[in-house]
Amino acid sequence: MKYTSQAVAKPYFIGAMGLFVAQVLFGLIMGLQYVIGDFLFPHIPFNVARMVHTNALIVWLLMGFMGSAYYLVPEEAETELHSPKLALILFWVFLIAAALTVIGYLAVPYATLARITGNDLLPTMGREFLEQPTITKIGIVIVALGFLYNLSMTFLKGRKTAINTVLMIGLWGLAIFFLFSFYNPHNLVKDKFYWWWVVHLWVEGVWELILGAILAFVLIKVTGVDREVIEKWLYVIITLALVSGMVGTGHHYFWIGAPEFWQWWGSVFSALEPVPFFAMTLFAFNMVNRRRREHPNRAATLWALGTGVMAFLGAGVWGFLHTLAPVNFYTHGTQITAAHGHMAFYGAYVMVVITMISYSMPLMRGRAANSNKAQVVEMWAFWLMTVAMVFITLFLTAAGILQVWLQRVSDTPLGFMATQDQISLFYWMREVAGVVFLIGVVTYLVSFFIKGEERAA
Amino acid sequence: MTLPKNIADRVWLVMLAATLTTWALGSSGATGTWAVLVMLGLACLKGVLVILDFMELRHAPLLWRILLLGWLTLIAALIVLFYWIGST
Amino acid sequence: MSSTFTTSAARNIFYGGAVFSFLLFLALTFRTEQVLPQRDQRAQLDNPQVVAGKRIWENNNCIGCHTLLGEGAYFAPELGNVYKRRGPDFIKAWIKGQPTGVPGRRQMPQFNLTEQELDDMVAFLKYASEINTAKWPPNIEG
Amino acid sequence: MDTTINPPPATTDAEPHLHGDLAIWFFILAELMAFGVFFIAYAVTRAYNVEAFNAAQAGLDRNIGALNTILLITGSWGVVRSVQAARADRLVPAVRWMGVGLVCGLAFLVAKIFEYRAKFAAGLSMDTDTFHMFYFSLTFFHFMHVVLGVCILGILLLKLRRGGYGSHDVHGLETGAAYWHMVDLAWIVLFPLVYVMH
Repeated sequence: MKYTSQAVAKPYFIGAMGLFVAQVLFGLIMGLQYVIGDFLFPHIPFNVARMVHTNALIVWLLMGFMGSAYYLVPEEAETELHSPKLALILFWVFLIAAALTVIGYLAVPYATLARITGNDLLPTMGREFLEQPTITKIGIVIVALGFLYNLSMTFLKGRKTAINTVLMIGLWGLAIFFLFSFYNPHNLVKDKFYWWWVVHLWVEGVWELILGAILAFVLIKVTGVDREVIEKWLYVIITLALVSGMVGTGHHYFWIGAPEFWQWWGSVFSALEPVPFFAMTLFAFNMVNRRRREHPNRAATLWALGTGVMAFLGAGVWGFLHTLAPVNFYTHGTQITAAHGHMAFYGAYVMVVITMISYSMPLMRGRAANSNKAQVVEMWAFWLMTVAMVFITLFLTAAGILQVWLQRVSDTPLGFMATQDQISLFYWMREVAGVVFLIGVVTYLVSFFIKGEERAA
Repeated sequence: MTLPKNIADRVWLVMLAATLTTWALGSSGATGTWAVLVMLGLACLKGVLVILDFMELRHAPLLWRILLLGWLTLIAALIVLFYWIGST
Repeated sequence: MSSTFTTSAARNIFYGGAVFSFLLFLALTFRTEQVLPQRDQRAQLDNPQVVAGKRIWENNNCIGCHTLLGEGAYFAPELGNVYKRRGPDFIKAWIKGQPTGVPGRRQMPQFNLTEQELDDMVAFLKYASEINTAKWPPNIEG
Repeated sequence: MDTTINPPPATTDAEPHLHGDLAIWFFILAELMAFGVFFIAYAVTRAYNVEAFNAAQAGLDRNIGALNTILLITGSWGVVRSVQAARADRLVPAVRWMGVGLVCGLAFLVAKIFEYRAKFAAGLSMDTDTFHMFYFSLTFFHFMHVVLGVCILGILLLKLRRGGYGSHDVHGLETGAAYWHMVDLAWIVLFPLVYVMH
């Protein structure tokens, strides 16, 4: 950690981990509600638990990206952060806004929350992942602008590197596409069409730039391979990501009323979306094999390699599974989508934030890496979480295949609830895997508090 | 007609001829399996010339020749296959 | 492999490829906006009930459990074609009758909608069911 | 058919060398994959409704298609000659040949716009029927590539005029040329497939 102002990343990472635990807990609640329908009803109905689960995920990933950026940009730009004070203020604003929103979800019925937060003035609530009250959305925009101002000033006055450039493009893109969440037309088709400009162009567009930049930064530090090689590959990978991801948005436009040419464009381009993740995995393993130093933080290296593999599996393979229009016709809106969602989010974005935390936390606490004992526990956490997530995905995929067969493909289709009863076995198994995942998360958090022989900073 | 010295010129002339032939075949309303094969053959010829001489992969590592010529062969083969399926 | 691989070329290709893809996407979006009027039943939006119904759908976070045209939560049935599957009266009776209280069954909260709001919701679901979704879902079960 | 009608390779070094930046070759492969998938999708869909495709295809203007093919081939040829001239430090011919490439590219765009206007005037569009969906999708996807190609050739031309390229450095020129040849290669397959074969 070359610059003292990089330490401002620590609260962001701690906040991110806190929300991560909350997200997993509410995930477990929902998992149980899938099999015991009235669990915690009416106190926490399913839709409320889901809002907390999905919103907590997005907020803690954003916090993770912000923390990573606050750590990475000064070091890359070789200059102190423009204003650490502003960064801390924005952290508390963001955390409090998120906390208030979650309390709002839990304390009052959603319709009441909409009324008391004046949603009618500028209605943006009630859409998946964008359930936050309009005032919270405005708060997010303010925090994002402050964050981007702070980083851009740092970026402009320091050394320009490809990693910083790509990260800043990704973060500015993230803020700009979020503005589409304020567009909520009466026309349902246009509402959904531009809703995807927030969701898809985030996770299969600009977030892949952020993912690439963070992974490249960690790989340079961990492998010692010279910057030139890694930055060339970074540009190739993110170009593949944008070229395939941009028009790849079409795979969401098959069945929502958009013209039918999207079925061809969406299928062709989204079929190419696994290519950047495959290139990223190749790139990560290649760099680690050609490493020129043995970095003491082996856990961070494991997370970085894991990110490549799981991103390719979750986002690439499981995405391709149901991205072609003729297949998607049957799997659209089934558990197959949920399976892809889980492993893609975990493999691509959860793991890259954890990679950055694993790499930078020891440095912010004054040592190159945690003790050997702590790293072993951390690696246990890696395998517990990753294997548990693979099983969650496998169980949901099995549930999805059976659901597609029973409810969509068979000549005598079952109703929705009848089908759900048939696949409840997989929901039970998914819940067990979810508990194992929580154990993995707790193990990961514990690994930060395990003492052992100190390593030189 | 002496062949022009520069390889690029010769390749250009061959490709012009191939294009005009394809155009003539098309205008004459040629259809059926043989017409498809001839046109695809001409397209492949042009493709090979572009890959080897215009893109200068003739002097490039073998891998790149395999990749691009492989792409051209695969596409042509699949097109013939599906045109054959269409015609039965 | 003897070939030069420069960062400047990779960066220029990134900028070129990104702009190219975005323009291509904008062109397809422009084309979509031209064709949408023939597919999205926008005439029904003149009926204030449909507009009010969409607001009620949003304010009660129905998307938190249901899918609409296949998008949303997978906890409860698809409602994009429920108007065709069940008809208006069933929908109103079902919403009024919730929660069922059957032990162990998935529960839908009671939203205390007025008669007018129920009619608005039905109008919105009718509108949603008539959008041209390229023959999706595969069958009436949705 | 003997296609090896060439004198010893222009570049003296015998060791195999890829011309143009490796990054552009990654994207030539990616683009060819995208075009390839589109071509196969066209062929597969046609196999299942041959009459409809043949009927709709009859309405296409084969002459403009052929003209465009000739334009692109000539454009590619011009760019090859330009690269050869630049390698030999004959900068004035290099600029002139690049001009040929650029003009052919622009002519292609103009011809294509006229063709599209005629189609739109006839009330045809991407949503008329499956054939026209493929026709417009494929040709428009290629059209955008030619637009980008013309921009690239324009930049190369300007840099050539400023003496940016020569025997000391043809790297950027070769990279742009490789991309332009890929655009030509894609059209070479697209033209017979969509315009002629039935």
